[in-house]
Amino acid sequence: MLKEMVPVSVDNLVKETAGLKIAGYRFVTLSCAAIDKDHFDILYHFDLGLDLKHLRLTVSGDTKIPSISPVYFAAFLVENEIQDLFGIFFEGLVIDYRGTLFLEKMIHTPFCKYTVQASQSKTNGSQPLSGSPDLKEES
Amino acid sequence: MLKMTANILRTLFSKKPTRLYPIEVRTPFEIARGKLVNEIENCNFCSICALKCPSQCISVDKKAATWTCDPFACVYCGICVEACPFKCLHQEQAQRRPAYERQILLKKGLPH
Amino acid sequence: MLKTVIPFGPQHPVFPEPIHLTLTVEDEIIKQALPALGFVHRGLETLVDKSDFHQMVQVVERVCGICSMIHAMCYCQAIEEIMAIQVPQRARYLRVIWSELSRIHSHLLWLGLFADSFGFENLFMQFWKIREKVMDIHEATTGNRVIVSVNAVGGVRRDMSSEQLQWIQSQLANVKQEVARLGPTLLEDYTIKKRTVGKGIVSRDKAYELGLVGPTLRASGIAQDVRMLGYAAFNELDFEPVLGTDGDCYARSKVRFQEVFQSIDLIGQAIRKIPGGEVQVTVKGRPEGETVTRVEQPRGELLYYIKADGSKNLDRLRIRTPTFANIPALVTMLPGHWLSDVPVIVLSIDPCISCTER
Amino acid sequence: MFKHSLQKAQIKSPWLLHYDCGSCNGCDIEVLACLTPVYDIERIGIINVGNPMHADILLVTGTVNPRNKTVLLNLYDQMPQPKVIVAIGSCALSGGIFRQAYNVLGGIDKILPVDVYVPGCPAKPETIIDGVVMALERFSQKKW
Repeated sequence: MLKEMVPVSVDNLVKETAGLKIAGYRFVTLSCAAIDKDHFDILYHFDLGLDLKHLRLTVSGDTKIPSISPVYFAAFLVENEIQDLFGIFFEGLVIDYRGTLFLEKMIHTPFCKYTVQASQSKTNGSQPLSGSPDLKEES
Repeated sequence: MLKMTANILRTLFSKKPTRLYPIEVRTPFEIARGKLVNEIENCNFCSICALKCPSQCISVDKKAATWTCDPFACVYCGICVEACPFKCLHQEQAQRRPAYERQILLKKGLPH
Repeated sequence: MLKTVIPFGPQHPVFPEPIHLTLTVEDEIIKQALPALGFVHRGLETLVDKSDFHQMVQVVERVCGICSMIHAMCYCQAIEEIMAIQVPQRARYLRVIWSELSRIHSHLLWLGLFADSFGFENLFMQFWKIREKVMDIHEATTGNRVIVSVNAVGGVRRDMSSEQLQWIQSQLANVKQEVARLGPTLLEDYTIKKRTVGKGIVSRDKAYELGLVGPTLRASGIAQDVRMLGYAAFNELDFEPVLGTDGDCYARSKVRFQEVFQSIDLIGQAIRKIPGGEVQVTVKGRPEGETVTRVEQPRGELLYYIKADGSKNLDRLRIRTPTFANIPALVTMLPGHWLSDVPVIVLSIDPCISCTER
Repeated sequence: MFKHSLQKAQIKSPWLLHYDCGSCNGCDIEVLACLTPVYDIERIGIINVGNPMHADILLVTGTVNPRNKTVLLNLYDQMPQPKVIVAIGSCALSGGIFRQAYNVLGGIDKILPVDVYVPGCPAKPETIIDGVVMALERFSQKKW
């Protein structure tokens, strides 16, 4: 099934990705899947000459994950998407839409089927989701 | 624009590609997937079509012997036609015509 | 100089789809561009909870109407990989033929829209006129014009007779001739070059770093084509990725223009080599496991991540579409250009918003 | 008298506005195909415009979601009276295959009064032309 799967943790995630970038890997995308009520699997896919390499990060829902968008700029879009749809927050995003990339603020974490009912009343301790996307800095 | 001139002249003197639709109606292709029809006499109300339909637009009531389809939710995929064990469902070649009101297809057969 | 923020879209005459850009301009020169999405977001990935894995084929076909065949093919290949199904050889070849047909129709559609974006309406009409021939092939062989609905887990749902294959070949010879006639206009015309050469340049290194895909990447000179992986029957066909060098709008239109001929050639090869036999195998059991599948869409690399837990509904379906990967290019490409170049540059990545937002 | 001839002229040459409300592009390319040489609805006087203030007929494709609902309402409000709405494709009629997705509110008729329903997934250009012609009949009955 999935060859070359490397488990990573929140601490060494950015270091690993930076290493892959130096090794010449191309960023493909992130996939997120809910395992249970508050645990998520995040897969980072990278590509080198049509061979895929995956990093697997398993986190609980309230962990703030360091963003890899300072390393691979293209990751900002998909990290914003996961922030929107799963309610997992990323720290240090280059462009942060604050959960308004796809959705208005009314629906929260619709892709996590375990919490979609529960979170309609409470907001999972998240930041207020309002306003236009804010820009950190131009580089 | 000069490079286009040869093309423009060719188009000007060649046959018109336009299909004059309301005046001339093209014969549809043999396997064109169009309007869904149920020959209710052969229907056994087994509800396989209702289960297989990706759009969930068919509902079957075995007791009352009714077969209902929301033609406005049908996606013309032909899955139900292939799945039907009694071959009572088939698709016509022409598509459904536009309408002013919502429609619902309700067919009543004899209870088995 | 005064900074002005201009909203661009979502309803705009040039784009058939709602795309919204927030442009910060300084005296007609763009300083910053920020895309806003969500106008087409349906959340169809969550439909895996409601539809079983066979019904999802029809749902993923409707991620995008233009490349629906390829979406369904990618999904079916992923399920077949998880369930270890051997697809008949004839079905693999038929998949190649239909997917290349949809590539031709998508590229012709884009070439037309691109011509329209710089105001060359005659060229737009010409390309769309040729495209109708491909649509007729779709309708004659599958029954539908746009969303062809031929894929199923375990093969394809329609077969082609040898007369049909011959007819396709003669039709495509006709298409090839007519497209070739438009070549000099598209590639050598002074006015078109003026609008496209040097606009929206992405350098080779930048393109690789941003993770761009498809013709946008190949126009920058990187030979990355997922068809080289040899899925379906591509391992038995002979082709080379089309490359550009400059990475500007002109190079991107040239790559797509040449890919039309490449696809016609691939279909010709497939028709010559197609074996006989079955086109579909019956599927029993339920998928369990996870996999990542990639195919080459007209717009670039399409990735499906599927996680199945052995029930009739999948656990998670994730679709990464090519436009989603190409949007970061827009953010870096637009600054420094005139406001009036925005439609040309945005269209040059061939945006498909319904793909992006799903 | 003047009004009457104006109305007659408008029916002979209606102007269209097309808005993609979250469709899969299938119906949109079929609407565009109507404008191109093979179907060419300009031969019967129909012109596609980009400005809602110029338009008489609104063609809508796709499902409604909370974000594009406001855009659709804006466009509708900007169109001058009388106006007709033509919903194209299964998604616009009822939500189609996406009815159960979480970000789909349903068909266009939940938001705006739809005058003509054009079925199909995607609707064929022939059906779209039929739908527009039916919309014109409705258009001639509307009050000025």
